[in-house]
Amino acid sequence: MTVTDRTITAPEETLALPAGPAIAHRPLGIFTRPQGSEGWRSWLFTVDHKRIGIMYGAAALFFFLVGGAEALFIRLQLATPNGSVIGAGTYNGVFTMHGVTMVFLVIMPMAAAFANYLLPLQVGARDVAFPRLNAFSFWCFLAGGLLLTSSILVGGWFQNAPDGGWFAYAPNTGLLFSPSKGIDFYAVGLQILGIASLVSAINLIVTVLNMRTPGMSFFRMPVLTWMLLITQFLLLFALPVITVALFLLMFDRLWDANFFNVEAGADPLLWQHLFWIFGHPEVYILILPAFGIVSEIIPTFSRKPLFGYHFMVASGIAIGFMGWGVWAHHMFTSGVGPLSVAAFSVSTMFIAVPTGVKILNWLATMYRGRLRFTTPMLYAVGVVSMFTIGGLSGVTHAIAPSDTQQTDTYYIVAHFHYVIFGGALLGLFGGFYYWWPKAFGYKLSEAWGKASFWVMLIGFNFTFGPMHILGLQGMSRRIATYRADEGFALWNMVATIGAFVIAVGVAMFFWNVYVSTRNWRRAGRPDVGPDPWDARGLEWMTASPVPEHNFDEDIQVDRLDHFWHRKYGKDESGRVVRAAPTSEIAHDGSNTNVHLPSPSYWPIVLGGGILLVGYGIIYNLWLAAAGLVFLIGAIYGWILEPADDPDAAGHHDDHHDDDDGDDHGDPDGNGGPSGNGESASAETEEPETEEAATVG
Amino acid sequence: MTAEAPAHTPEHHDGEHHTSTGLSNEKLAMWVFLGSECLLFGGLISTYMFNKGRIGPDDVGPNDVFDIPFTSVSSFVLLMSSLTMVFAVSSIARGDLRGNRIWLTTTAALGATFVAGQVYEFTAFYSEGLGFTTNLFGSAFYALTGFHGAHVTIGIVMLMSLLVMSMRGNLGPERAETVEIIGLYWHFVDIVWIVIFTIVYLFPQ
Amino acid sequence: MSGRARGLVWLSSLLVIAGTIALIVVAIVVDKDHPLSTLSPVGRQGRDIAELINPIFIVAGVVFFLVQGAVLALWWRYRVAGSETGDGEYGYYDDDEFPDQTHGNNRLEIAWTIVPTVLLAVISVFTLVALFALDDVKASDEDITVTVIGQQWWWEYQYHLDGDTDTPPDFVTANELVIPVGVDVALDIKSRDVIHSFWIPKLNGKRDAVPGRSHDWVIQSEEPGRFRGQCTEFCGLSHGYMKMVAVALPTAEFHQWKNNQMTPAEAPAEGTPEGEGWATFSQQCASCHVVNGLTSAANRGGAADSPPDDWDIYGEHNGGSAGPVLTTELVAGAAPNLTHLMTRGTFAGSAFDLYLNAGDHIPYLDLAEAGTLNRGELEAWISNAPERKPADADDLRGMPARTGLSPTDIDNVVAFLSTLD
Amino acid sequence: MATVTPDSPDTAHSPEEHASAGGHAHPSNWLYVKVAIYLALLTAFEVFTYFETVHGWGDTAIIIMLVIMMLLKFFLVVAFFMHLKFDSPIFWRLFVFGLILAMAVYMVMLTAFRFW
Ligand code: HEA
Ligand code: HEA
Ligand code: HEC
Ligand code: CUA
Ligand SMILES: [Cu+2]
Repeated sequence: MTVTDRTITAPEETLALPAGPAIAHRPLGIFTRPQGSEGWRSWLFTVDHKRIGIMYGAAALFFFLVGGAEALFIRLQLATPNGSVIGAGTYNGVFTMHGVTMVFLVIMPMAAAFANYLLPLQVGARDVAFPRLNAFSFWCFLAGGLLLTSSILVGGWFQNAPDGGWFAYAPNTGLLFSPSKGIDFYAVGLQILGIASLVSAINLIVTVLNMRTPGMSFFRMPVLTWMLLITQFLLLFALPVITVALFLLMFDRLWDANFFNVEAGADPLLWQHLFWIFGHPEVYILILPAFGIVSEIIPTFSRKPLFGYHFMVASGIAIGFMGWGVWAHHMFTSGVGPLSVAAFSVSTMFIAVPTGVKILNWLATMYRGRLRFTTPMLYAVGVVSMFTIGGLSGVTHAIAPSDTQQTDTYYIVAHFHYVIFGGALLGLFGGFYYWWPKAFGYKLSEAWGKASFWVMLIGFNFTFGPMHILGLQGMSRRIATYRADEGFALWNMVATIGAFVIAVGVAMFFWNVYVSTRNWRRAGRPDVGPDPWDARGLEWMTASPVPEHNFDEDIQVDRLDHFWHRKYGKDESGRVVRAAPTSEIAHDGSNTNVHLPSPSYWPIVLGGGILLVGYGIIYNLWLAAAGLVFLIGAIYGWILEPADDPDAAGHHDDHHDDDDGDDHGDPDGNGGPSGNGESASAETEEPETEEAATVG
Repeated sequence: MTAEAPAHTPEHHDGEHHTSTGLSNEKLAMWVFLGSECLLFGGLISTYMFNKGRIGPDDVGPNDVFDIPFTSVSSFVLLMSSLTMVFAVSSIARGDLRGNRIWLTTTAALGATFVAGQVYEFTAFYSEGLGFTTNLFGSAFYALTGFHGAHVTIGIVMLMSLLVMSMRGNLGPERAETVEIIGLYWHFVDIVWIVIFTIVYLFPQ
Repeated sequence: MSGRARGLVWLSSLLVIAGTIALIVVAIVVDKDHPLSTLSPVGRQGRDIAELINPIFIVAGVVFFLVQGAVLALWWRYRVAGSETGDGEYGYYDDDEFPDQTHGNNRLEIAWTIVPTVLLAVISVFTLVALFALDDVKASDEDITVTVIGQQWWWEYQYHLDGDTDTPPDFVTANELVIPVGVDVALDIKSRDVIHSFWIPKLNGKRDAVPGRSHDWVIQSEEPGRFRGQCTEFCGLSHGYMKMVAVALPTAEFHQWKNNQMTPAEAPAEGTPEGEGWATFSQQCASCHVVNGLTSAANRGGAADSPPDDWDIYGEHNGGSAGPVLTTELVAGAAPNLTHLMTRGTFAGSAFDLYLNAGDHIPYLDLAEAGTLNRGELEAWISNAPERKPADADDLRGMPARTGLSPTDIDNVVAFLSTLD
Repeated sequence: MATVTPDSPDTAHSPEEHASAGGHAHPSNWLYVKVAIYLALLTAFEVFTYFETVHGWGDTAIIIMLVIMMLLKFFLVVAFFMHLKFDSPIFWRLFVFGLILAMAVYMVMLTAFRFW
C-alpha cells in the first residue's frame, strides 16, 4: 500500500459529499442554468467531460459487479453435472443478462469513460464539442442500463429478464416463443443504449476533428485518441444496423408485424445478418479502446516511444475497415451458401494481420526498453499475452469447416472471454490504474494492484483455459446443465473455482480503491503531481486531478509526444537528457478565468424522459405517449435554456456549447458581474490543490 | 493561493469560435449524423427489398395497391420542398428575414402535404386489404415508409420551431447556419425518398 | 515488494502458466475420448475436418509459443530491477536511464505484415479446398434420405428410403438416428419452430435447423457405434436437454431395424396390465403421440391406421407426425412417434436413458435385452415430465404433466409402452 | 547536464491544413432553380418508364435506367442543395463513406441470400 508520502498540503477531509449551497436558485426558474461545482447535485447537472467520464466509469464498475455476479451464478450452476442451483429458465435469463450486461453495460461504458475523460485532454481541448449532449449521452446510457437491469427484478426474480441469448436469434425471440417481457426489455434497452452511444459517437468524432489544440495534426494524436476515434466511427455506422434489427423485432412483438414470422414467409436469417453486421464491428468496438490504452502504457513503462506509430494507427484503421467484411463468420452453420462461407472465412482470417502488427509492435516497443512492471504495465503486458491466445483461437474459428465443430461450444466461449476479458477488460483495468492519479490526484496502491492483477490473471486462465478443452470435448454453450456421463465434470469444476478466484481479484481491486483513498486522505492528500509516471501525452501536462478547465492555456503542439519532448531533449552526444523540469512545463491549473459551459438540468431530465418512454413501450403505450410529450417538452427546455447562467462568473464561452447554435448571440447570455462571486475553483474546499472538487 | 476568489485575469484568446478544421461543430455533427443515417435507411430499404416478394400468390402485393400517379405527385411535392428549403437558407444568409419566413413556411407546408399524402395512401392501402400485419410486404412497406414519414414529420417540427424563433426575433442572419443545418437534414430526408420512390414504387415488381 | 517476494511471484506465476499449458496439452492429447469429443472423429466428414484443423492448431501453437516466449524473454531481459514505486527526482524514472529512442523500422513492419499474410494465404487455400470438398458430398438420389426435424426440444426423423422427400416418409422415429455403417446418409434438416442445430460431433460438424428453410447435410460413420449429439443452437427453455444420438449399424442389422420400424404395433390383449395401459394411453396420450397401427391422426378425425401423413414444416401439412395442428399451435402438437419406443436407448430428446446398464451396447436391437428398463425415469417422466425436463406445457411446448394418473395407471402405461419394440 | 539542445520538432508532418471555410461562394438562386428543373425532368422520366413498362420493356433495362436516374437525382440534391460541391471535402468524405459502406454491406447481405 504505497502511497507517495509527499508534503502535506491540506488538512484531512471527509469523503462525505459536501451538502453546501451548491446550486443557487435564481428567479428565471427552469430556464436558468444550475451553477456550482460541488455537492451531489453538481454531478447530476454537470456537463464537464471529466466528471461525465468518471460517472461512466463508476456506472460501468457497478454493472461489472452485476454481470460478474451473474457469471458466478452461471459457474455455480455448471460446477457439477445435473446442477440445480438455478433452474433452466433462470439460467437462460442469467447468461443472457450476463452477456448483455458485460458487453453493453461494462466494456462499452468503460471505454466511454476513457473516451470522455481522455479524448479532450489528449487533443488539448477544454471539453468535448457538445458538453450538454455529452451529459445527455451519459444519462441516456444510465437510463438504458437501469431499464435493462431492472428486468431482473420486475415481476419476480428473473421472470422478465431477457432470455434469448445476447444475440437474440429470431424466431426464438418472437412473442410466440418468448412471451415474457424479457425480449421487450432487451429490445428497448438496447435501443436506448444505442441512442446514447450514437450521440456520444457523433460528439466525440466532432471533438477529435474539430477541437484539437493548435498544431495537433492527425498524426500527432496519441494512439489512444486514434483508437477511440476509430471506435466512434464503428459505433456511428454499426449502431443504426442493430437499431433496424431491434425495430423489426419490436414491431413483431408489439404490433404483430411479420418480419420474423416464418409462417408468413419470413427468413430468420435476416435477423442474423443484421445482428452480426452490427455485432462484429461491435467486438472491435470492445477491443480497440483497450488497444489504445495498451499503446499508451507500454511506451511509458518501457521509456521508449511507441514502436511504429504510423503502423499502429494504420493497423487500427485496417481493423476498423476489415471488421465490416467478416460478419457471416458467426453464421457458418446457419445455412448461408458455400460461397458466402468461403468468402467470409477467408476475409476473417486476414484480420489476424493488422492485429498481429499491433502485438508485434508492442513487443518491439518493449525490446531494449527499461521495463518497469508497475500495475498498469502488468495489465498491458497481460493484454499482449492473453489477447494473443484469444486471437489465435479466433483464427481457428475462421476456418469454416472446423468451425462447424466449434461453433456454439465452449471453445467459442473460451475464445471470446480471452479476447474480451484478456484483451478489453484487462486493458481497461490497466487504464484505471494508469490514469487514476490523473483523475483523482493519487495513485492506487501498487502492492494491492499487483496482487489483484495476479489473482485475476490466474483465476482468468483457470476459468477460461479449460473451456477450450470443454468445447473441443463437445460441450455446448448455453446449456443449463449437462449429463454426468458426458465427461465435462472435471474442467467445469476447475472453471468454477477459477471464476471465484477472479471474483477475489476483483474484490481486491475495489479494496485497493478503498484503502488507497483512505491512506491518501490520512496522509493529508499528498499531491501526486501532474506527471506521476513520466508519461508522454498532453493529459499529463496539467495538474492532477485535472482542473475543471483542463489547461491553463492552449498548447501549441509541435510534434508527436509533444509533452515528452518538452521534458527531454538531446545533448551534443545525442544522449537523451532532461530539458526542463516537469513543474515548469506542466500547467498548475491556476488559471481560474477560463469560462466553462454552465451545468444544465436538461440532460438528466431528458434521460428520465427516455426511461419513461422505455417502460411505456414495454408496459403501456399510453405511458410511452406521456413520456414522449414529456420528452418533447424537455427538448424545448433544452433549446430555450440560456447558453450561460446570467449570474455565472466568467465572460467568454470558450467554445461552442451546443448543437443548435442557440447559444450564439443570446441577448443576455454574457453575464454581468458575477452574482455569487465564485468561479469554479474558488468554490472548492481546497483552494491549494483543487483536488477536492474532482475527488468528492 | 488563498481561499479568496482568485483574480480574474482575462484569457488572451477571446471567445472566438475557431476549430481545427475551420468548420463549425454543428454542421460537422450533422454530416456525421447523416452518414450514420445512411446505414439506418439502408437497412430498412434492404429489409423491404428482401421481403417484398415473400408473399403468397393470393396475398395483397405491391401491384395491388400502388397508385403511381398519386405517389408521383407527392414525391414531386417533397422534391420541390428541397428547392424551397434552399431558398430559405439563402434568404437568411442574405439577411432577408421575411423571405426566410416565407420559404420556411412553404417548405413546411410542402412537407406537410407530403405527409398528408402518405396518410391518405396508408388509409387507402389499408382499405384495399394491406395492413401492417397482413403479410411481409405490408410489414416491410409500412415500416420503411413510416420511418421516412416520421423523419419528415420531425423535419416539419424543426422548421416550425425555426419559424416561431423567427417570429419572435430570435432568428437573425447570424443564425443562418442553424437554418442551413436543418436544411441539410431536410434534404437528406428528401434524397432518401428519391431512393424509396424508385426502389419501392417504380421498380418493376 | 521486496526483490525476493517479487522473484517468488515471478516464479510461481511461471509455474502456474507452465502447469496450465501442460494440463491443456495433456488433456487434449490423452483425454480425447469423450462421448461428444470433436477430437476423435469416426465419420469421414469429421475426420476431414480434424485433418484440416489439426495442423492449424499446430501453427497456432507455434505462434502462441513465439509470442508468449517473447513476452517472457523481454520481461526477463529488460526488466529494471529494484524499486518500482517511482521515486525518481522528476517522477517515475531517474533521469539517466534512457534506452535508445527507436521509433520504428519500416522493414520490420513490412516483414511482419507479409509473413502472417502468406501464412494465412496458405491456410486459406487448404480451408477452401476442404470446404468445397465437404460441401460436395451429396448422396445420390436413391439413397436413404432422412428428414430431420428439430422442435422444442426433441428431434424427429422421417425416413425416406427411396430418397424422395416429397412423398410421405416410410416411417418416423425420434431422437435416435439410425444409419447404416459406411454409407453417406443425406439429411434434410428442418425445424418446426425455432432454430436448432443438429450435431453429432464424432461424425460431422453441425448444421442449423432453421424454420422455413431446408438444409442439406451428410452424415457417415465408418464404424458401428452409438454417438452422442447435442442441439447447439439456443432454442429456448430446455435447449440444454435437447440431445440426440446417432446409431451406426452394420448393414444387415440396419435392414433388420428398418423392417422392424415399418411394422405397426399391435393392441395388447384386454384385461392384461398392458391392455389397461393401452386404454389409459389412448385416452391420455394418443391425442399427441402416434403409435402406428393403434393411434394416428384418427384421434383427431383422421383415418385409423394411416401412416403419418403430414411431414411438411409449414403450409397445408401443418403439424408433422401427430396429425394436423392448428396454426395457433404452430410450435406444438407434434410429439415423438412411439411405435418403436423400446428400440431406442434414450428418450425425451435423449436427455434420459431408457435402459440402465446398457452402456454402449451394440447392436442396437439388443439394447432391450442388454439393459434393464429405466423404469423409474420413465415413470417419473410420464407422471410429471416438466419436472424432469423443463417445458412450457401451457404453450403446448414439451410434454405436459400427467399428474392425474395413479401409480397403477402409470405402471400399466409403462407396461404398454414396453410392448412397443 | 551539459548544453541541451531541445529535440527539433518533427518536420515530417506539416501543420494541420485548415480548410478555409469562409471562402465558399454561395451559388445563385437561379442555379438552384435549374437543378430543380433537372430533378423534375428526371422524375417525370422515371415515372414515364413505369407506364412504359406496360408496353413491355425488359425489366433489367428499366431497373438499370431507374437506378441511374435515381443516382443522378440523389447526387444533384447532395451536390447542389446540400452544398457538398462547394463545401469542405471533409463533409463529402464523411457522408460518402457512410453511403458506400451502407451500399456495400447491404448489397453483400442481399446477394448472400440470393446467389451464394
Ligand atoms: C473483443 C472482442 C473480440 C475480438 C477482438 C475478436 C477477434 C477475432 N475473432 Fe472473435 N468473437 C468475439 C469477440 C471478439 N473476437 C465474440 C464475443 C464472439 C462470440 C459471439 C457469440 O457467438 O456470442 C466471437 C466469435 C468469433 C467467431 C464465430 C465463432 C462461432 O460462433 O462459430 C469467429 C469466427 O471466425 C471469430 C473470429 C475472430 C478473429 C479471427 C479475430 C481476430 O481479430 C483475432 C486476431 C488476433 C490474432 C490472430 C492474434 C495476434 C496475431 C499475431 C500474433 C500474428 C500472427 C498470427 C497468425 C499468423 C495467425 N470470433
Ligand atoms: C463482455 C465481457 C464479458 C466478461 C468480462 C465476462 C466475464 C465472465 N464470464 Fe462471460 N460472457 C460474455 C461476456 C463476458 N463475460 C458474453 C457476451 C457471453 C455470451 C452470452 C450468451 O451466450 O448470450 C458470456 C457467456 C459466458 C458463459 C457461457 C454461458 C453459456 O453459454 O451457458 C460463461 C460460463 O462460464 C461465462 C463466464 C464468465 C465468467 C466466469 C466471467 C468472469 O470473468 C466474471 C468476473 C467478475 C466477477 C466475478 C465479479 C466480481 C463480483 C464480486 C466480487 C461480488 C459480487 C457482487 C455482488 C453480489 C453485488 N460467460
Ligand atoms: C400434449 C401432448 C402430449 C401428451 C398428451 C403426451 N405427450 Fe408424451 N410427449 C410429448 C412431447 C412434446 C414429447 C417430447 C418432449 C421432449 O422430449 O421434450 C413427449 C415425449 C414422450 C416420451 C419420450 C419419447 C421419446 O421418443 O423420446 C414418452 C415415452 C412419452 N411422451 C409418453 C407419453 C405418455 C405415456 C403420455 C400419456 C400418459 C403422453 N406421453 C402424453 C407430448 C405429449
Ligand atoms: Cu434445440 Cu437448442
Ligand atoms: Cu465476429
